[in-house]
Amino acid sequence: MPSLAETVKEPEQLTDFGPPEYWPFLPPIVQRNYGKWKYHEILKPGVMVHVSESGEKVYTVRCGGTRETSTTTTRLLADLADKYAGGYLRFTSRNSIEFLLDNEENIEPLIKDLTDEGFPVGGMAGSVGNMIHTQGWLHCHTSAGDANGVTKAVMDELHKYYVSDELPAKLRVAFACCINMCGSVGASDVALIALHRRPPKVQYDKIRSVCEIPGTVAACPVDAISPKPYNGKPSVAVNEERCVYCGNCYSVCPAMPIADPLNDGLSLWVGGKISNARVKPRLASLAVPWMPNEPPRWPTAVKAVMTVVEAWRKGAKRGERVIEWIDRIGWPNFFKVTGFEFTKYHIDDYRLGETTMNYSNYVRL
Amino acid sequence: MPSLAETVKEPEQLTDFGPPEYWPFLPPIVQRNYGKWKYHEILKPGVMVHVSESGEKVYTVRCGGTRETSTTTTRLLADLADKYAGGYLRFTSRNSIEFLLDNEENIEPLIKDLTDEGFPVGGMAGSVGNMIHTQGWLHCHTSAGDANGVTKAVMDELHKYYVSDELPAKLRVAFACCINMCGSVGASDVALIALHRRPPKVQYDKIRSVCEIPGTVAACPVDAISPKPYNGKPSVAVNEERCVYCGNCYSVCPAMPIADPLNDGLSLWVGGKISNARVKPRLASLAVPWMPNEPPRWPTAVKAVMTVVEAWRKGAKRGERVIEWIDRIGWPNFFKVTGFEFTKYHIDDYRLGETTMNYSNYVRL
Amino acid sequence: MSNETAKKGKKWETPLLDQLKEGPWPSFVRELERCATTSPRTEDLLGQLEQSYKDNVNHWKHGGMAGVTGYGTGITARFSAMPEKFPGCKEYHTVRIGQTQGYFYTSEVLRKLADICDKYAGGLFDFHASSGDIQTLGTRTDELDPMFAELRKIHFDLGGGGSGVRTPSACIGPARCEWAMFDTLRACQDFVEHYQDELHRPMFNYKWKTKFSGCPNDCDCSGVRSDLSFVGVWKDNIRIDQDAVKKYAEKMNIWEDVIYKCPTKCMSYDEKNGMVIDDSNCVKCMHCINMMPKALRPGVVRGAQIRFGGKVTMTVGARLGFVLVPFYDIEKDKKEGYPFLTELLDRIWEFWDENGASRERVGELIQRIGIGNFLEEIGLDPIPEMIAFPRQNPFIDFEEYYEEEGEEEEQEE
Amino acid sequence: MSNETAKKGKKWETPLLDQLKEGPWPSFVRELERCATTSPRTEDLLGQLEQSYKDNVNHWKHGGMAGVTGYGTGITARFSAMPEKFPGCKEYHTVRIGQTQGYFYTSEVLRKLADICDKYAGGLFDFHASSGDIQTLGTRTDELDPMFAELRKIHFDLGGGGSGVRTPSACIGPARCEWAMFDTLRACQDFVEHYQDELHRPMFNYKWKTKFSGCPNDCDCSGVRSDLSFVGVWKDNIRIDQDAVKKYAEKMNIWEDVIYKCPTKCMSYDEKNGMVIDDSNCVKCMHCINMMPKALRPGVVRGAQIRFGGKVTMTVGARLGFVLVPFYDIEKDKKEGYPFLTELLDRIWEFWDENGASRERVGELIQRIGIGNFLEEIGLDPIPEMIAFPRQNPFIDFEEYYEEEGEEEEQEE
Ligand code: SRM
Ligand code: SRM
Ligand code: SRM
Ligand code: SRM
Ligand code: SF4
Ligand code: SF4
Ligand code: SF4
Ligand code: SF4
Ligand code: SF4
Ligand code: SF4
Ligand code: SF4
Ligand code: SF4
Repeated sequence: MPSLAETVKEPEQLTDFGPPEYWPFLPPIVQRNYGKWKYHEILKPGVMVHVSESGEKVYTVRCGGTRETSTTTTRLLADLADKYAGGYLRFTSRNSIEFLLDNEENIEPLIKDLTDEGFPVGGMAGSVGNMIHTQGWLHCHTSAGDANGVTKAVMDELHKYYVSDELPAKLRVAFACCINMCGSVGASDVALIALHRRPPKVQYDKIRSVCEIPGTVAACPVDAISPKPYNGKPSVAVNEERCVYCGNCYSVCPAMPIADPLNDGLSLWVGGKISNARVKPRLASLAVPWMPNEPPRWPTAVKAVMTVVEAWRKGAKRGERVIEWIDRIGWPNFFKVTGFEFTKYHIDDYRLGETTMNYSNYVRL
Repeated sequence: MPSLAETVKEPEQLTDFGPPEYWPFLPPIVQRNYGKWKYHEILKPGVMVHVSESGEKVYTVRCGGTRETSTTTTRLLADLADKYAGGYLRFTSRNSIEFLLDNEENIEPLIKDLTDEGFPVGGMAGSVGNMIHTQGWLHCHTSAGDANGVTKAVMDELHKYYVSDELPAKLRVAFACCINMCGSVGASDVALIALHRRPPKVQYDKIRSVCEIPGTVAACPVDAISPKPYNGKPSVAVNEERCVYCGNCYSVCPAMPIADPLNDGLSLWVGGKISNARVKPRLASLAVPWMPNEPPRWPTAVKAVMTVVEAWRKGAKRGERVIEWIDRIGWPNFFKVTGFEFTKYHIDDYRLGETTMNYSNYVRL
Repeated sequence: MSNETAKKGKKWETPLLDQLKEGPWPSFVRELERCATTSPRTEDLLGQLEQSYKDNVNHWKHGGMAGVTGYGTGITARFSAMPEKFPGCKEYHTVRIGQTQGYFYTSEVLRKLADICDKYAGGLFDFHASSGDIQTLGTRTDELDPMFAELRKIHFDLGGGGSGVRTPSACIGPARCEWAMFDTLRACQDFVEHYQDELHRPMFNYKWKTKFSGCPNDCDCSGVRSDLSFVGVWKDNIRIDQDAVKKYAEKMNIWEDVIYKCPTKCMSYDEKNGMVIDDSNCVKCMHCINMMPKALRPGVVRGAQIRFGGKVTMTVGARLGFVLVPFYDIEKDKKEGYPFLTELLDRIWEFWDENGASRERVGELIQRIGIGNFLEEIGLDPIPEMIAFPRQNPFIDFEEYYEEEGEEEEQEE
Repeated sequence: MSNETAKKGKKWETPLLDQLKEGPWPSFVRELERCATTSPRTEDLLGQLEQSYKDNVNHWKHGGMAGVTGYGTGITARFSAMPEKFPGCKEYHTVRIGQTQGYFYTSEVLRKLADICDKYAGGLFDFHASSGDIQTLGTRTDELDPMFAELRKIHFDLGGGGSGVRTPSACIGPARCEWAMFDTLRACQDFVEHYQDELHRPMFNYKWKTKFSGCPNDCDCSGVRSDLSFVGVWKDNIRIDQDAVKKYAEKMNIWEDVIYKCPTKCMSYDEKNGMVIDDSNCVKCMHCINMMPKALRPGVVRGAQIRFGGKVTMTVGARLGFVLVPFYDIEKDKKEGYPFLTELLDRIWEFWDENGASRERVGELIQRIGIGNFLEEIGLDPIPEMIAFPRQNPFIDFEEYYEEEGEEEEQEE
């Protein structure tokens, strides 16, 4: 391992020097075989080997963690990297942690240490990846639910599918704490999204001083906000019939708070897909419009997630992602096997809604 | 055959008695086997047999004609019905003519007589059906081209595919003389639609007396019309940048004429489908945005139709309708093999246009 | 009256139209000429059409009014924009005559219609116009009532028009097709008889079209060209004649021609098991049955699917019909006098009447105000069969929210 | 400064959060507690979070400002709404630190980062935040400049934020993946170095995200989560090792698992001919290659596809990226200093600047004004690869029409 001094030098510019050059952070075996990989094989849950055209092999051990990582844990991971992986490690695009080993014999001891420290090893091939999530109540002012708590509760149930490799296909689960969707939820196999469902309450006394009225009016996607003086001063009125609780007005204007303990809740979405394999990328569709926020473990939402996962696991053919399974059995059957109620809210009535109807005689009877 | 007196009695009500009961018009063999047909077989171009569960067989001979039919020709068809089909005949939903024979031996003599009178026999299975068309210059005030003339010119070329059975699948061709599309063109395999492409000219002197201004303004799908006084009297102005030449303003207001000898022309559309077989019903897509009106035989438009038909005939696999062929080879190849130019006009920029983009990495390179 | 005597010489030179007498397909110009020999007005029509061929533009006036006494529809009034030059076209109206279901005629009735068309019109028919009507072309305003009196004698009534129920139509159905899952001709006839008033005295916001096809092949184009579409469908299993399947297997590649093309891939075939269909996943597309009519037949529990909201271009763009009722037991409803259908239509029309704008087809309206709201109003449950997939955006218009007791006080804390 | 000494006893009872320490998955509550032992502010964060768990609502104030001198972005300012009760959270800002490409680190640099995070923040990281940055949580406004000075020493710069270029990210690419069709890490690094100013001093209408995936498996989610997506792709034929195919054939059903699932059904397999692929119809979906990595390999003529306009919900609904450039020879462009890419972006950004509204992502803008017009402005030809199918409606906005000479006079005849 190169010393820190070698890898990162203090930049010459005071600002705008950009992230450190990545090359020195690549393990030497990666540097030697960069761009020369020939094929890979999954050896067992959480372990794979990549074989280079040069004949060299690199073994990857992957484990799950919490994305919110303490410095203590960071140092612990660093120690494991030193012990088994020449001082290198990486994170995946879904917040798992990977150790790249040039020595096959380090696999089992590393797995043992990781397991002892509580890190589940797995998350490859027919398994669930680590759950992508956002900030939630921990840090975000617009959140309609907590991210870390829901994620933990869901992953406790999905743990068994992370450490094994028995799902029909890859499973991507995600959480977003408001419809800004800071992450992958819009195209996840299964996603929970926290929603408001009560119109914002205009703070008439405050709005004039802290918000720009025309900008606030313009922020509403459904024209539910109109300028309306209050006690002779400029303010706005919200048409409650029209409001779809998106919170965009609050994003631009703090005097339109929308968070509400009784009405903020979680919605469930299914069938998103990012890869191009077999079928085109797709956005996820609504499965359950609203479930209550139930800290600390959100049992209703967790159960809903597991209902989908188990129905898919049992019903899907090998290799079928969630959306491929649903497309094969049809949405009516999806609602039948999951027991979720189909409501008018499932029928898209937004801008492009009419493109989502069944314009054919295709029905399973 | 029952006498006319038996089949149609003068109705008791003076109005609103509805169309005559159809039963007496059904040939006796049809009456006997109504709802009992078991299967059918295409025997040769334009001839098929339907076999009943009773064992009876009815032979259908189909021929093409002009939808605009003179009384002379009507009587001629009546004579043939008497001679070969017990005095019965029917028309198809695409304006072909069918004789239902209970006697197999009448098939060939009937075909001979039809052929002698200039009626092409065919139009079944892997052939082109009769072309559906509208009124055109013959009768409609909103027409942007002639229907009968274009149809005749196209069908002269397609005649060979009507009297044979060698196309990859059914081929449905249609014509509409304006975008009101009185007929099947929106979902045809190949369609020609006459279009305007010049904004309406407001007849300022006339508009106030013959049109309702607010209704005229509201008729425009792209908000190109606004109220604007002319010489102090109510009138409207047209935003030429916005106008998409749809003619809807003219439909509601005669003082907005839009027909224009230089700018009215024909557009070509492909890939519509009505049946549910294999793939869902689909609307046709734009292939050529504009070709000149070229009476009497519209060579450019006819050639464009034949370009598609021949490319499909050569490129399609057995059983592939036009859209299935295009879906398999991809739209880029469709434009390549037909030589049609792809322009910005092909990219949908209307209401739901954004749903028509390629949201994937699927490209043939 | 139009029983004028034919002129000897040709009144109009038609060098352009003459070129449309060439070629193998039957020529409409010949048809017009045939009419012209006995009908001077159609002779003028030929002249005016030739004029259009020269000028690249039609020569008709915009709209105009004409009708049969007692009817609000059925006539398309048409006045020439060049009446001096072509006096025969001055009034050249179209009469829409309701066709027989399935377009079946006897030679005798056709001759009778031809006589009327010669006497009161330009000797020219449309067999048939695009909604299904027989049309005659070339009647003058003052001939309309007498012409109708003649039509009435042979029990032919006027077709639809304007903002009302239009002439419905049906595929040939059980008359000659083994796949008719309900009696399309009877259903269409019952429908048109029931809605005579809505057909002949328009009172809707815009037109309403209805078409009946006996199976999902949709030979009557109902799913793409009508506001209300009936398409026959079965509920139980496809009936398989395994011996016949074997015979097909000898002449075609069952996997390539049939099975791979099944939209839900719910079939399989091998010599041992023969054809196996997972009917629970069959979406009734008809393909396999179309390919092997002797071996595969639709099931026997039959009804119709109701698709809804189809229409063409103006002004929001064309729409196909979407599934409103996945399985409608039309035979049962018929026996009881169609209570389900008529009540459904009452509710839909009431809703359209109350909420629709002028010249807004019902499909445009419900999309504008939301399918969910529409369903609530007409008393149908939202079901996933109606959609291709559930919404992909979170802009959900929940109708209610929870309130804490006495919370109003805090509101402006 | 945050190197406070740890409190002995527990400052806040957290009975609700404690329940999230149960269960097999690692617990973020334990992580927070680990931080809390050395960081009083994170101890208060625990307390405030417990409060949210009780109240069912977050306790942060709306927005607020804080930053590093010289930068317009990189910090998410966050102020507690209950600063009296939880003084440690009064200012609890997030620092976005640009990650290394591919998220590769040495243990040493991680320890150094940890030291800084303990000293100037709440001891809490996000590895990684959703756009790709490392985030530290819990810095106070007055600590931002000193913290940056420390980060600067180990060459870590701030990430993006606000209405500008956001921190781009890349899949692991050639570092460990056999399918990387271009050098994702290098491309991403070059990109972020080139656009430092656009990253750190926002001047756009709204955010701009860029992601790089080495192949259409899109492990970096570029097609669904970035305005500008690069996805590696090949142009020539899939390389087939027929012997290896045979071996796969022994353990899997090639027809069922591979061939039937090819989206264009352009493959076939039998023992005699082995695997045959009609590459002219291959849409590079990766499926067959994914299934048989030892037997099938992408071709060798490689580049990237540029997809464009992806983004999430607000306010028109989420959009995926569509194909803007079907094949971009990125290696060649790189060699020349990226003239194609940088000029393209200049034109796009100029266009966005001139035509876009505030908080309007570029994908929303171009849809609003029409893709065709957009393409004209940025100098790309419209090509059918960009669309799923051509328009199905006739509302074509032709840009010009023919005029007869001297026709103006007739206009109002
Ligand atoms: C490490 C990582 C890239 C990185 O830069 O960090 C990665 C690595 C690999 N991906 Fe991936 N993918 C990674 C995120 C993704 C994502 C993005 C995401 O999940 O957010 C996707 C898109 C998911 C989607 O479609 O919704 C993704 C879709 C794929 C696919 C396509 C799967 C499919 O059939 O739809 C493959 C191919 C396969 O697995 O057969 C694939 C294949 C692979 C291979 C086999 C590539 C290789 O030869 O090295 C790697 C190991 C796969 C495995 O985990 O089973 N990778 N892969 C990411 C690991 C995330 C994690 O911790 O779980
Ligand atoms: C006579 C007619 C019904 C009528 O009430 O008049 C009819 C009759 C039959 N149709 Fe049809 N179809 C008729 C219009 C249609 C239409 C509507 C149209 O063309 O405007 C369609 C939808 C076309 C489309 O999808 O765009 C139609 C789509 C079908 C199909 C599905 C074809 C497909 O694979 O997409 C079949 C099945 C088949 O042919 O295998 C079918 C099959 C049949 C069968 C075999 C049904 C039967 O067993 O009797 C009949 C003879 C077929 C033939 O002509 O090859 N018929 N058929 C119509 C003849 C029109 C004509 O003159 O050409
Ligand atoms: C005669 C006929 C065409 C033909 O040659 O066969 C016809 C002729 C006219 N149609 Fe039509 N339509 C005819 C079937 C159709 C069809 C096809 C169908 O019914 O299956 C359609 C498309 C289906 C639909 O309605 O969605 C059709 C869609 C229109 C429209 C557009 C309606 C819309 O909602 O966008 C108009 C415009 C209007 O109503 O103002 C229209 C308007 C007209 C008018 C009345 C012109 C006008 O601006 O008022 C045409 C009179 C022509 C003339 O002078 O003879 N016609 N019209 C068809 C009716 C005869 C019949 O009763 O059988
Ligand atoms: C930190 C991070 C979430 C996380 O926990 O990882 C984040 C956090 C916030 N995002 Fe985000 N976004 C983050 C990645 C994303 C992503 C994912 C991505 O970049 O791939 C998206 C969806 C992709 C996209 O942009 O289309 C995303 C879409 C939004 C939006 C909606 C943007 C839109 O066009 O609709 C907002 C709303 C806004 O900008 O006003 C938003 C706004 C915010 C704000 C700044 C809240 C606000 O109202 O201003 C959040 C601050 C949270 C906090 O207090 O800590 N964030 N945000 C991610 C950025 C860290 C990083 O630099 O790596
Ligand atoms: S999803 Fe919403 S609440 Fe969650 S971090 Fe992003 S902006 Fe904040
Ligand atoms: S929450 Fe959204 S829909 Fe409701 S008023 Fe605010 S911006 Fe409009
Ligand atoms: S398509 Fe247009 S021009 Fe032709 S008949 Fe119908 S309304 Fe008239
Ligand atoms: S032709 Fe159509 S787009 Fe043009 S002004 Fe008239 S209604 Fe509007
Ligand atoms: S729609 Fe079906 S039932 Fe009717 S004629 Fe066509 S194939 Fe037969
Ligand atoms: S009818 Fe269509 S969906 Fe049903 S089994 Fe046959 S091919 Fe498949
Ligand atoms: S996107 Fe492709 S190249 Fe990049 S890691 Fe995933 S599979 Fe490999
Ligand atoms: S990459 Fe995809 S499209 Fe190409 S041959 Fe393989 S499966 Fe078919």
